[in-house]
Amino acid sequence: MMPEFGKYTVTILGSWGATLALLAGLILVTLMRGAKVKRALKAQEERMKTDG
Amino acid sequence: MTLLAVENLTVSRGGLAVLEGVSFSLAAGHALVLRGPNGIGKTTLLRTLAGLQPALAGRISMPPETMAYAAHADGLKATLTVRENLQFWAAIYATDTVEAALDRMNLRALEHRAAMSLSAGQKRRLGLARLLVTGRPVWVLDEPTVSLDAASVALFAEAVRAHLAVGGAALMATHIDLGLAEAEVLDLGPFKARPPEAGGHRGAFDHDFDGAFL
Amino acid sequence: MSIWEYANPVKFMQTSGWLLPWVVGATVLTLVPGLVWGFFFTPVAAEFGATVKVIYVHVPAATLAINIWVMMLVASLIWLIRRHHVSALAAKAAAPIGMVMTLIALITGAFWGQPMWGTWWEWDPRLTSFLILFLFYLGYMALWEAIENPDTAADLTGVLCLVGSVFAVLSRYAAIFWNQGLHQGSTLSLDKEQHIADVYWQPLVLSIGGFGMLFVTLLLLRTRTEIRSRRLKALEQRERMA
Amino acid sequence: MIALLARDLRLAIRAGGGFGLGLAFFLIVVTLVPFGVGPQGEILARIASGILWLGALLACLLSLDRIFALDFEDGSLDLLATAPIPLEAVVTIKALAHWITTGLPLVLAAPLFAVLLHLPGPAYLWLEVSLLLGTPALSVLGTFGAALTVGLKRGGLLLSLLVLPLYVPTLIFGAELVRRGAEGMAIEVPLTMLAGITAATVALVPFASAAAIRVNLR
Repeated sequence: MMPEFGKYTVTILGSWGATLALLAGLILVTLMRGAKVKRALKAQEERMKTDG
Repeated sequence: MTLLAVENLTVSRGGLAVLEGVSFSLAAGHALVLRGPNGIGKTTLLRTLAGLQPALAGRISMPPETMAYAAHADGLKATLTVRENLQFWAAIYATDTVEAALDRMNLRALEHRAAMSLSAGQKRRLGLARLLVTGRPVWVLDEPTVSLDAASVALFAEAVRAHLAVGGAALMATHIDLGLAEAEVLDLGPFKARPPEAGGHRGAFDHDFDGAFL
Repeated sequence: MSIWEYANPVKFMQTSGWLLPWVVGATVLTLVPGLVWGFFFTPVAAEFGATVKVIYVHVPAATLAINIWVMMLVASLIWLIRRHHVSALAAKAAAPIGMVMTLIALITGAFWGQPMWGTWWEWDPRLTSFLILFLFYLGYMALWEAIENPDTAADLTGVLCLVGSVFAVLSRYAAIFWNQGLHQGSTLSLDKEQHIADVYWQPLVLSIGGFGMLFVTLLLLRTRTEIRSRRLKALEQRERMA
Repeated sequence: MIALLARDLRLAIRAGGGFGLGLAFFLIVVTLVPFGVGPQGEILARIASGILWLGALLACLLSLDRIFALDFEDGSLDLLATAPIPLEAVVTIKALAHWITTGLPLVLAAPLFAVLLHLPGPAYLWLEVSLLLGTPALSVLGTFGAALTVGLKRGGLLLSLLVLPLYVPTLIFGAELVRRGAEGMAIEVPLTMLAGITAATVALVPFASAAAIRVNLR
């Protein structure tokens, strides 16, 4: 199934690999920070509600 | 003659209202002392009056070019002499009163000293002399007597009195005694902004959130 | 019903929350086929050999890198003129995506340059411009991080974005002038669109669309996070004041 | 406004290092380059114009964070912002004072340093022209960066990160003007571009700087 790249294997796999890794990293960071902020905001709102 | 009138002013620090509904007026020959504990928003109010930050609500009416503002820091250049410091501000305000200011503030003997070699009291006198050379009638002073000893405070009070006597006015924020018995006092405590829950002003960002957040 | 209604954070949170699953779906439905098509099912070009497969990541990333900056410029202008917080936060949210896209364009460009020019890096005007754009992204993000007060940060980064945009364009022309004649015709991007046969062009369009949808998804997610973070800051501040 | 300029220049002289420090830094850069690339005259002659421009640019960068920082700390900036002169004029004067204390000495000293780098004869004229036309833009853009970072602790590094990309067009056209001038090639394009960028920068960027100061004082 894997296409044949000949002498360009490094070029193609390298650029695709780097791209996918960077995109995955960006998505991961986005989701993790999103979850963290969401949790923190919820905790803060709960606290302010109970405090008055 | 009213030099400065403030109506229903709301001022904010860091996007959050700190004082609201502040109203007062200041006439020529009068002094007004703003009192309140640290953090109540005295500095914020004065900076708003000086035009350094926008007011959230309310009105400030004042004829143009009437106010001279002095912050905690005197804005003096340590390496310039007393005279050079004053000459600079006189040039900026296009006035010609350096000599008079030196005499009035009793700085004649120090005029060629560098500002860095002055004592705290002398520096404050130089700061007041700076206000004199601006030629502006309304002095807005933030903690003018901080770090001054009793004698210097008395000297300060005298300088303010002299300014009032020639038709000036002074608005001062402080939490210590200024030795100006005749000055009116406005306690800022009652103007502390209500929290948004109690119907107080909400910050520009909070304003967009109605009630609970999602 | 005005478009500015969506500048209200609550309205934005509601709408974006409703929109998000659809946008994610659209991203998966364009990005995955686009990339799979480009990677597995495109023939080897006579001129470039198999390296033609790089364009399916390189070109979309490069296109986005520029367009995200333009979007940030528009968002900054809206903030500076109309004071809509969501706009400023969207610009903030977009910057890291733009930076990553620029980085992808640079890295894939280097991988492609290696067999084409025999070197990993060439001071080609286009590559140079992207390097400068990368620096602009870094500076913009660093300024956001450095300033405590969110409204001050929004104002200052907005002004920086404005001035930076002018100088980014100037740098682009300066770089072209600076290195003209040395590598003429050796650029690798969309200039050759018209020469690219449909068999390469169709998956490329799909990839660009996929990257674009990915940007929209990430932008929505990140803007929602920034709004929450801004709200959190406001609440903490209010608590301190009380 | 002349008073402001006079004050800033006087402060720079009294504080010491105002004029000298940038020049000394420039000299050090020029001295270190041959250690890095080797003493061969023909190599140095080829890169001289670039090194001189880069050295000028870095020397200029060195003193940027002081443009507003001192006035901010001692409260003068608040007072200047409430004074009856427009803040746009204040930042322009500040940039001018920075140029006189940093840019102008570099322009004057550059031919001396060029000797150290074997700059070819015909290039001297163009070196002077390019620096004279280009360094004002460096000061004005630096003032913008300083205005953005005025309230920040540890703003120095950030300032460099913000300002250096803005310097790219000026650097490219400035160095290119010297190189082309030295080789007797056509110089109209870099000359007009350099002058145009400086003119537009001096005319427009002060508005952005003043806006940034206002935001930072708020």
